[in-house]
Amino acid sequence: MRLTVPGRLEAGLTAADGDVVAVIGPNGAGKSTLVRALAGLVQADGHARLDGVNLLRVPARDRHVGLVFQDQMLFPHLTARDNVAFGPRARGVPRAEADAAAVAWLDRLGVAELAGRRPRQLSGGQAQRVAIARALAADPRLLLLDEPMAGLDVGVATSLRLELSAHLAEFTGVTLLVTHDAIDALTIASHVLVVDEGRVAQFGTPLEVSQQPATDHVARLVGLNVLRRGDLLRAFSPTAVTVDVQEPHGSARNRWPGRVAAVSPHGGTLRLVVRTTDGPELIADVTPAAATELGLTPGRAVWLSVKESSVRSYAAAPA
Amino acid sequence: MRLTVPGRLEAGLTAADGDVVAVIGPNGAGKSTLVRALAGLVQADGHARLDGVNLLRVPARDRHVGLVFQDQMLFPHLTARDNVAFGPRARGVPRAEADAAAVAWLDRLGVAELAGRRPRQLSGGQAQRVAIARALAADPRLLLLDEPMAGLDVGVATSLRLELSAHLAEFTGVTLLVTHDAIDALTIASHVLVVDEGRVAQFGTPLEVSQQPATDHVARLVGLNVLRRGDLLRAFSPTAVTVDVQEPHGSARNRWPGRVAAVSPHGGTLRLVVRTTDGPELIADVTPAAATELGLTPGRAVWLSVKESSVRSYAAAPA
Amino acid sequence: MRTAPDPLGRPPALLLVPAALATALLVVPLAAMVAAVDWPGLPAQLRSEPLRDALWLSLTTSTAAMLVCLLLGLPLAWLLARVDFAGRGALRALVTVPLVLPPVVAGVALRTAFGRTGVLGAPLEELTGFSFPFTVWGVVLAHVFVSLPFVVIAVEGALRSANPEYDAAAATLGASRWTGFRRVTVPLALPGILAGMVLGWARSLGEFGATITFNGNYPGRTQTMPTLIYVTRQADQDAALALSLVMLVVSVAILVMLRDRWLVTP
Amino acid sequence: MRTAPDPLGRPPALLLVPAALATALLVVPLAAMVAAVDWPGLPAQLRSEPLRDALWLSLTTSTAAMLVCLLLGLPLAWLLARVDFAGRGALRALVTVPLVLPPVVAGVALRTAFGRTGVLGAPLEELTGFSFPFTVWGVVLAHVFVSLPFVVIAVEGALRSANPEYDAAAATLGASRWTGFRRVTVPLALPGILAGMVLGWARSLGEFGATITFNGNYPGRTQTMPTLIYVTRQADQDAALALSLVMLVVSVAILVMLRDRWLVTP
Repeated sequence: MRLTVPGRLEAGLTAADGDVVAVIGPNGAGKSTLVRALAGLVQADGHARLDGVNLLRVPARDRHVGLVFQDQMLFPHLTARDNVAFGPRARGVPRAEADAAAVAWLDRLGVAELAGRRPRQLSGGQAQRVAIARALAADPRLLLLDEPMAGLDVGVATSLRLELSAHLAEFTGVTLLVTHDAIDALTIASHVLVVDEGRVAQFGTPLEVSQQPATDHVARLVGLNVLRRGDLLRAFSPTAVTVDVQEPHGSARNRWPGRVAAVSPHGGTLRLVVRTTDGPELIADVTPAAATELGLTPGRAVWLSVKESSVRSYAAAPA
Repeated sequence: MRLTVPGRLEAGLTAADGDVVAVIGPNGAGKSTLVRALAGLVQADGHARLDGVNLLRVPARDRHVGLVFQDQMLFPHLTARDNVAFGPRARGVPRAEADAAAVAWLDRLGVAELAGRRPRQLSGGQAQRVAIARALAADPRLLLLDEPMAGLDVGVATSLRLELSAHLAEFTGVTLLVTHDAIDALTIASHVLVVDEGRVAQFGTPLEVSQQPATDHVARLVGLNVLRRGDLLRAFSPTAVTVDVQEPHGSARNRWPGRVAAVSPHGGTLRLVVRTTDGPELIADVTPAAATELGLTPGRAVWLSVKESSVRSYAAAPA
Repeated sequence: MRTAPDPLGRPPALLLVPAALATALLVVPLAAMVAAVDWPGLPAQLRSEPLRDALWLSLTTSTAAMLVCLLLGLPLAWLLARVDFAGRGALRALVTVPLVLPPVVAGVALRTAFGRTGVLGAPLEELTGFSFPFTVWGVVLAHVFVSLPFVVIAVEGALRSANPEYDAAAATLGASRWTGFRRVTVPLALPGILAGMVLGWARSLGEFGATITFNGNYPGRTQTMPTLIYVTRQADQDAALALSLVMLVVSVAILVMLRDRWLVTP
Repeated sequence: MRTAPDPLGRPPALLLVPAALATALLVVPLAAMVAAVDWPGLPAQLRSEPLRDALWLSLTTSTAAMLVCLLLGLPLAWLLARVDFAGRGALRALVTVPLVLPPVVAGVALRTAFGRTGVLGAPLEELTGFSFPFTVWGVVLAHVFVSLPFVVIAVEGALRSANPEYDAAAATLGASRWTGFRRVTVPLALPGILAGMVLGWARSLGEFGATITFNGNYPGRTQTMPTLIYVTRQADQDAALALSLVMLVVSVAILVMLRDRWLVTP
């Protein structure tokens, strides 16, 4: 699949039936554009072949692409059942049959008892379940989820994530899951597509992407420092960073002067965000004891260093 | 100070000149209501004594309270200078004098060269600096900042945080800083006010609040597990939690069965979110090696345990 | 909160005084009119044949005009609100011209088009023997011409304020544009569509200039309420007041129907 | 994107056909009117004294009415948009009654209030010797009564769409309500306020029913353009067409002025 939305996005990727591709990247990187182009709501050039048919030549209504919108977009004047039955009925399924199918889908998503409610009577998590049921009931071959967990409470998101993961495992088509949350990308997806500035920055398994992040954004998401040196990217963990208040004399060849920008608790340690004099912002984890001893408060001038043995180097992924 | 906004907020706190009070709490807890009540934009009962005057009896325009809005609310038809000069001019300062004062304030905030620009020509961080200058130029005795870092890029927020911390240290009045970010609360503030469901859940120094969080929300913010047992709260770090796939036979008396809800990288470790069978959601940090060995993927049934010696018990703060 | 003092301070007299004057200017004439009505004689006036004829004509022609406006105006409003095509701005401009056109000019325009010697009127009469002017159908035509732009603009606004993402959702679920229009777009915009229809009806009911210019003033055929009031205002003031009172009551009733859109403080 | 096929599919004929009919119904009469104008004779028509008198009267009275509407209407609109007081809904209802009231009824109401024997008109004449009906001032009064609700509703909408948080920001900076109104509220809503004034001006210019009912039809004093068109439509069709053309040109010019609010596709 390769598609271009002029001025906004250029992307290529391949996925097999059953794959769940997480799409991550900063705001405005083109994640939603990708989804909307595949759904047929935005014009795109190129080709997106699905079962031998080029989707991009087919109008939205005939694509058989299920789209779960970020804010659900459940029809507010229809009950949950009628929302889910909308897809089958639009394709000519008789009313009774469509209603039965809708209730069955609501049941699979665990919200059958809410069939008679209207969207405004549903909580965020319930509405998202109905929205997923509505997309699946239309029998899509490609399922697109646009930040399905956004705007939900943490607890609700967590249980929805669990269920979604189970449903996607059953789903036989290809799934694209847009998310801004590393947890989604790394726990649900079989592949991760990193989009940045309208291009694909990285495409690989969750493990590859989390261990060798190609962009700053992903590095932050998975909690690593990443620096570029020529064509190489060099990643190291914040726990591997040593913090000194004077220039260190040790063997560490990677050292940066800078100032503490922020301090926050991070598990049992304190996480420093240090703005280095030369440019990049680095994160370093120190023990509370060390922080007190060195007086590491915001504004403090420090030296960071990291041993070469703690740095993983890898080729920057071609865009 | 004690004030009540019927149906929305009930709060009491005391602060001395020079104090910076961070106000944290979940969305909808009443943080913004507190700020707006003090600024005079929402009616409130009670009293808020400042320099011996009860603010709540004075109309908004005479309170001498500076408010930095979440989305800045810079007057879009005025230049940055005219925005900052608005306060002095509204109080009758002659135009030339007000303009000079405005430029001086913009200079202190490091944006003097933008004096002639209109708000739409400013970046988020620049606009927020102008908004802070505008609030300070009106010579407030109480400064209210409503999520001043919200909506800014991480890098911009970090440098603004540094500067803001310096300016607040110079400011002689009382500052209330509403934030949803633990970093702000713990690095800038001298006191932290935790608001939950329209009431004060905790009031103390950043250290007290981060070590003995009284609410789940704060516990999550600082990365601790907190459980309530009668009148006691019991906090423990996620690193102190042991994860087993079978019921443990060790000495740990605190044990919970549950299922892994999510796994995410967290510094050098993996952070599990476990939904326990009995109810609370707990977080546990494990090494990547252990995670692989035990097969800790979402949905996996696990036992969590924590040694009593790792648990800090303290009295639940009275609301 | 309603009775609490305004947190931003008392409104200044510089604004309160003109606002009070404006209110007085709008309210006093209506109050004076209601006071001037000959209440004891009112029942007899209301039973008079000219009034009943004119009222019946006004109600039927306005209702017919409203239905035509819905039938033609809703699709046009939908086209303007939901379909992206070259010349959309020009089409909206054309549609809104009659909105600011003086009604008398509208009457003249209708006459040149549908009059007995008009561009369309002449062939129409030759073919069918039927012509619009000075008939009930002419009244309906004048009402439609004057009300249609109101209905289109109001309904377009209603359609625009319904999120087009719902249409997109319907399309991804396999709905054709017609299905989406019928099952999603119209139901979601229904309150606004109804309000637009009521507005159009009210506009028709009060229409005077285009109707009298196009159709003259024939009792029982083209004499609507406004025309009758105009004719009787000099000769029989009591009758004119009685007729005006009826129209005022209807206007207030319309406002009550539209109150959810205009009168409720958001 | 504009010329690309619509991603949701082609609009169905069931909607396109009525939309086309609606457009034709609105456009054909105007086109017919423009075509019927006696172009060679037009310059002479435009130089005729009655036309120049009526046009001048229409322009001056409409402009005067617009200024009065601004002076009285802006404070009232502000009150409705920005101040929370008991009875706000009722006040807005009162203000909007003349919006749906037939203009002829408005004329009758003005007559009972400001006529020579009216509630206010009689004492006014006794004290000053001045009375409104059948004078230029009567025309202005009729225009104001009919246009003021339009201006108030349009300006209130403009004020509402400007974020009231800016007023709150001004208050926290020490501004009184008057300062906030002058330096923040009005500048922010200025485009909408101007559009409301243009709308009110157009409404005044086309006003026929209330003016003729209240003021009759005296050339040079109360004979505005619509009245003149009405009077000449039978006797001198060419003159009526020439006059109508002038009004059509003015209407189109007004639309061009308002294009940013109505004609641009958002």
